[in-house]
Amino acid sequence: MNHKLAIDLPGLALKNPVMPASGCFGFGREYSQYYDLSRLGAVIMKAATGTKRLGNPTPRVAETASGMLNAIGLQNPGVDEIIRTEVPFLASYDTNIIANVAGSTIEEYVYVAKQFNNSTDVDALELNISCPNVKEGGIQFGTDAEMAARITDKVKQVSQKPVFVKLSPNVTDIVTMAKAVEAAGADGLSMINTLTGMQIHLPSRKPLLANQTGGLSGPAIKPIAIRMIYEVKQHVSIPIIGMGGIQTAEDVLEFLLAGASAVAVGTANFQNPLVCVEIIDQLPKVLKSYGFKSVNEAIGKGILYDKSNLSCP
Amino acid sequence: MNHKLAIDLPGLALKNPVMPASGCFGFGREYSQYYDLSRLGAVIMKAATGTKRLGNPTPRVAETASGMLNAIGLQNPGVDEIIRTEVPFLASYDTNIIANVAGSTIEEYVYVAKQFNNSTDVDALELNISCPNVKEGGIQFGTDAEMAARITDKVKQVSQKPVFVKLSPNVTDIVTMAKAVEAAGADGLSMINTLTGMQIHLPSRKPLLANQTGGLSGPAIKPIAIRMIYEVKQHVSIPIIGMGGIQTAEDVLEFLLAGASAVAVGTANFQNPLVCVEIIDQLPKVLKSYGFKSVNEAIGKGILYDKSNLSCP
Amino acid sequence: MKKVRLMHVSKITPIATDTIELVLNNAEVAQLAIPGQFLHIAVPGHTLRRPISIANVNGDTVTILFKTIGSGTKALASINEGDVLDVLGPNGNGFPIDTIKPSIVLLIGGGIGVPPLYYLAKTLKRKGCQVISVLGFQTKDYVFYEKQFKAIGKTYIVTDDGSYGHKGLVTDVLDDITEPFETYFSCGPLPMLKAVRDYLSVTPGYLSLEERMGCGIGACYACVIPTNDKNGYKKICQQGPVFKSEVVKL
Amino acid sequence: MKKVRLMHVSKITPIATDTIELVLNNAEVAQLAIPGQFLHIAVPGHTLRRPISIANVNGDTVTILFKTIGSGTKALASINEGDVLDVLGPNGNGFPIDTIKPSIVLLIGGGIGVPPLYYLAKTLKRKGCQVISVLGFQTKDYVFYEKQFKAIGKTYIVTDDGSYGHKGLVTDVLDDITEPFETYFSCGPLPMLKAVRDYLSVTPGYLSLEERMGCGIGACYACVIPTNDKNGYKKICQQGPVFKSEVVKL
Ligand SMILES: Cc1cc2nc3c(=O)[nH]c(=O)nc-3n(C[C@H](O)[C@H](O)[C@H](O)COP(=O)(O)OP(=O)(O)OC[C@H]3O[C@@H](n4cnc5c(N)ncnc54)[C@H](O)[C@@H]3O)c2cc1C
Ligand SMILES: Cc1cc2nc3c(=O)[nH]c(=O)nc-3n(C[C@H](O)[C@H](O)[C@H](O)COP(=O)(O)OP(=O)(O)OC[C@H]3O[C@@H](n4cnc5c(N)ncnc54)[C@H](O)[C@@H]3O)c2cc1C
Ligand SMILES: Cc1cc2nc3c(=O)[nH]c(=O)nc-3n(C[C@H](O)[C@H](O)[C@H](O)COP(=O)(O)O)c2cc1C
Ligand SMILES: Cc1cc2nc3c(=O)[nH]c(=O)nc-3n(C[C@H](O)[C@H](O)[C@H](O)COP(=O)(O)O)c2cc1C
Ligand code: FES
Ligand code: FES
Repeated sequence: MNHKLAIDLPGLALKNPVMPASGCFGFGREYSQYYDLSRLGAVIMKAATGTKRLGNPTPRVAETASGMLNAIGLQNPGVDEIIRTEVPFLASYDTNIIANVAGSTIEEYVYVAKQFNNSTDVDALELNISCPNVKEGGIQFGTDAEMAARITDKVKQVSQKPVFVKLSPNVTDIVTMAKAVEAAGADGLSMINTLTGMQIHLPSRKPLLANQTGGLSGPAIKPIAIRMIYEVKQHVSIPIIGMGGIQTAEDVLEFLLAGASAVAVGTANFQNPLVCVEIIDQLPKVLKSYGFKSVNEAIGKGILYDKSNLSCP
Repeated sequence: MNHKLAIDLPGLALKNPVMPASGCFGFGREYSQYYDLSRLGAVIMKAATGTKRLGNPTPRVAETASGMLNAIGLQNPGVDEIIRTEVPFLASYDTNIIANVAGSTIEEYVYVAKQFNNSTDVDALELNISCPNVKEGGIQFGTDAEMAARITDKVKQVSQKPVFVKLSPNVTDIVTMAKAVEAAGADGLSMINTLTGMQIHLPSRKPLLANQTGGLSGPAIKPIAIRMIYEVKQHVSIPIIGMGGIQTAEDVLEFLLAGASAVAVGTANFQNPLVCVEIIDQLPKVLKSYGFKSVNEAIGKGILYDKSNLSCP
Repeated sequence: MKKVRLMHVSKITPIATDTIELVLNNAEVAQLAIPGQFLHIAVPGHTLRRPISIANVNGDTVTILFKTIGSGTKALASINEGDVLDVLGPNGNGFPIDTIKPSIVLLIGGGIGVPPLYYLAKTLKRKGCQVISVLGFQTKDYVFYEKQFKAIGKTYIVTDDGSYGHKGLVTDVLDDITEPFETYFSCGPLPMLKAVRDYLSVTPGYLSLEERMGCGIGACYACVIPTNDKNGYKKICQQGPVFKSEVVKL
Repeated sequence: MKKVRLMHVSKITPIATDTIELVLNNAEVAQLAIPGQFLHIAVPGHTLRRPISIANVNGDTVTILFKTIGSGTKALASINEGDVLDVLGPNGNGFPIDTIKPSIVLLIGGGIGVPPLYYLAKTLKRKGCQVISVLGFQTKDYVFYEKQFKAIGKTYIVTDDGSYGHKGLVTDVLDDITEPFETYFSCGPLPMLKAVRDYLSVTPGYLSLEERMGCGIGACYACVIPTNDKNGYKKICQQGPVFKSEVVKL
């Protein structure tokens, strides 16, 4: 193990800060055919809901400039089936397992969290309050500070596992959201989820995604992710798992400098199934070439607490 | 004049729906060396404030994946100087002049609007309540519905010219913002302005822009612009000038289908100074190839008012 | 372990309007490929890979055919011989050739659904099947691989406008086929697949489906198709693109 | 009317570590170019153009030199002879060669600030000036155009680490220059320009500045530099990149 890369998050001793992002890696089976999942700091599983969901009609993805839209709609076999068949598979690897918790009602979130809490193989929860593709519940939880705090609190009550709340970038004020869930007991933050976008298919004159709107991810959104992490880091003391457009070890360093303590890689897996391990392999060299001895040393180092140079005459 | 391309907006009889976006075209002088500005539907001038501003420290721009960040900081010679030296220059062309109105206080906005109202050469105002680079005023006006309505109302009181309110995408609920300014008397909307983003410069470990954050523009944000226009169009009856990442005549058609009545082109001018006229030249062919007889016919045609297919099981 | 594979472009041939044939070199891919599988091809400057069917295998080379319809296939059309493509694959489950006994089989292809049927036709013929093909194209200018299919067996060409071969839809010529085929295989646009399935409702058949893809390997759930089994869906990239006709809800 | 211009890449030469020389063909650009002006070059896959100085003009060709420091210049480094570059330019105001009388002049360049000084040196020599050059580089491996400058006049090479020529900063050798130069011209990194200006505070001088650019033609106000005049700023792309040393606030 490369100690330079190791990083401790609440409940998680990560051998390196790199994990695949929720929904972009299924439950790991497919990518396990490309490399040994034990290489990863952690795996964040695809969102789980209380019962099986079939998701949205297709088309569910579209390509955009330096990004993509998705509207999968939380398709998953349900938390109990995931615990029965998927968690044991991932547990056979020497990595951490983070369960992404979703639902349409607070009760559903609490149920899913409770079930994962009973699974000894799950190391932490990622509370997905921000899925823009869930019409009833998710979108409101993720864009209203009070609701976000409430659901965080309820989930914390049933979970001994650390809870990372995944924030939506589709808000006016990300700092308020972050502070609200921190005050409600969140052990960490995950940010950012996708930005709501749309593409219109010219020949059919209709939104290309059957769901009309979808979540924008990929390098296109990286500047927004960096900005939000940078802002939030200055106002909360819980650690941040950063994500949004990461493709290279240099990108990882940018997220660390902005204030993330670990990172998740989503869309880039579709371009290069080996991207996570390639980043892990490159990271020591990149840290060194920019003068850092470890991941830990780089966290938040990009933040200028002195803002005296900010003028707008 | 190509009647297929003509479109009437409040106070503006546009020969075509294409105009350069505010801040990306200065006051037209530089681009007038590349083509005859009379080709344009209109020119939206760079933001004007009550008095001269020197803007932010440099660096002011950065490149991002399929986009760019800018933090110019509203540098401009002040409304009176603009009316004295820039408006007459633009007035020598056969095009419409839209003045972009900015400020840090409501009083400043009102002053600028009043001055432009007295200039017979200015055809309409674009109320820039959304500049994310102005710390004190802009950002709050643009992200708070009540403030946005108030400033719209005040400006309408002093302006006989039609007022297009330029909305910020950095909000949780764009529809509420749009409805608020419509109710306050806006004659039209301009959307979207830039999304707030940031880039960190690895060698210096600091935000690359001296202003730390900047506005993200270019193709990266197009899906967000399309989504917001699509949503807003279903809830307001005033026309929308659409912008955000437009590079081609096909992009223009996508904005029309989403609900825009005209479009502005920003960042793309930097890549290709001729982009506006090239789009205007291509537009008739593109409209035709997708089965439209005119710009007018395409507006809002991408909107599915029937949402029965939206399920999330 | 699976790999990201590099394939050298050894030959580029425009073979019909907007249709390009690429011969790619990679011995491993050639050895693994089964008719009906696809390559998930990285296109420079594009976020998502593009799925393209394997149209033929010859020694160490794999042939693909694609139609330039959007920015990805246009970019792909501008590569040069000697360039290298970054691909995942062969991906998906192909046609169930191992289960097919020597018999009369019917292949029905439409447009850019024709390519995978060529490698299938070759393979089935080698297995002792009598192959009858019905190939539909928009117009005469879009027709390709006619000779190749005719070398394998009886082949009907159909064009939408009758500018070449029979006029109409592929289903219009099915009545003319008097041979007692036992199985059919079809690939093409969704409306065609539906029509074929309804027309040949009593014959065992296999359909190869298309859907917009993200990962192309089964991880992202972009490419699902509703199914009649208890699971309720299948992933086209992983469990398809070929399905028994009665399994999927079109 | 100004135009977007296409320039054929007729020769590519790596001339020092990470440093590439391109010879570009376009008679119009060659005819218009003044020392100190730049080309604003479109780089495929990049939102913003890259400003690169004109380093030389020969008949119908224009030479540029650039250092591969980031993704744009790396992409530019991978073009091939025969390719075409899409450029705006010549942009900006160059050095005020028309106002310079035959006299002794000093040129001070640092790193990638050296290229524009070469075309300037050639032009001033042709005007009858005696040209003395001080050129600073990181190390020996980064040195370029030494011969070319020496062919024009006395030339001092300085490297940061002393691996070639004098060791130290360009300002360290200025005392060695005994010739009574009347004007200086400098281009290089900002700290160097400041040092040079302070060192030569009594000599009339011209500085060529760099700043991150958007439009490159004066429309976006990205590239301003504070000035001591009443306007308070100037745009480097349009009113520069060359300024009289006392005008700009560094
Ligand atoms: C299993 C499979 C096999 C295929 N085999 C072939 C083949 O052999 N030859 C061929 O020409 N085409 C084939 N296609 C269709 C081919 O993938 C699309 O034509 C191609 O992706 C279009 O890309 P584009 O960038 O030109 O179009 P754009 O419309 O610009 O593409 C935008 C996005 O939509 C996706 N997309 C567009 N059309 C389709 C489509 N019909 N199916 C799936 N995704 C689509 C693209 O992959 C891309 O992600 C196959 C598709 C699948 C799923
Ligand atoms: C008037 C002028 C003349 C120049 N002449 C030369 C020359 O002759 N040879 C040469 O090698 N370089 C020259 N430069 C610097 C050159 O423009 C940058 O090195 C180049 O843009 C870096 O691009 P990149 O994509 O490799 O770097 P990145 O850092 O990846 O670029 C990101 C963005 O920052 C901008 N940028 C980065 N560094 C600079 C810089 N120093 N100045 C301005 N913009 C920068 C880029 O243009 C791009 O927009 C000149 C700059 C200016 C302003
Ligand atoms: C196809 C797809 C599916 C996703 N599904 C989920 C999900 O189930 N739960 C979740 O919290 N985030 C989900 N996301 C968001 C990602 O986890 C991540 O936050 C986002 O994509 C930004 O990272 P990226 O730019 O690296 O992809 C999904 C993203 C994509 C592209
Ligand atoms: C360099 C730059 C300066 C801008 N200045 C202004 C401005 O002064 N006023 C304003 O309302 N919008 C300003 N904008 C926003 C644009 O008008 C436009 O809304 C935005 O860039 C999205 O369009 P685009 O993607 O085509 O650039 C500026 C954008 C850029 C890139
Ligand atoms: S494309 Fe990702 S599951 Fe099929
Ligand atoms: S780069 Fe736009 S004004 Fe100089």
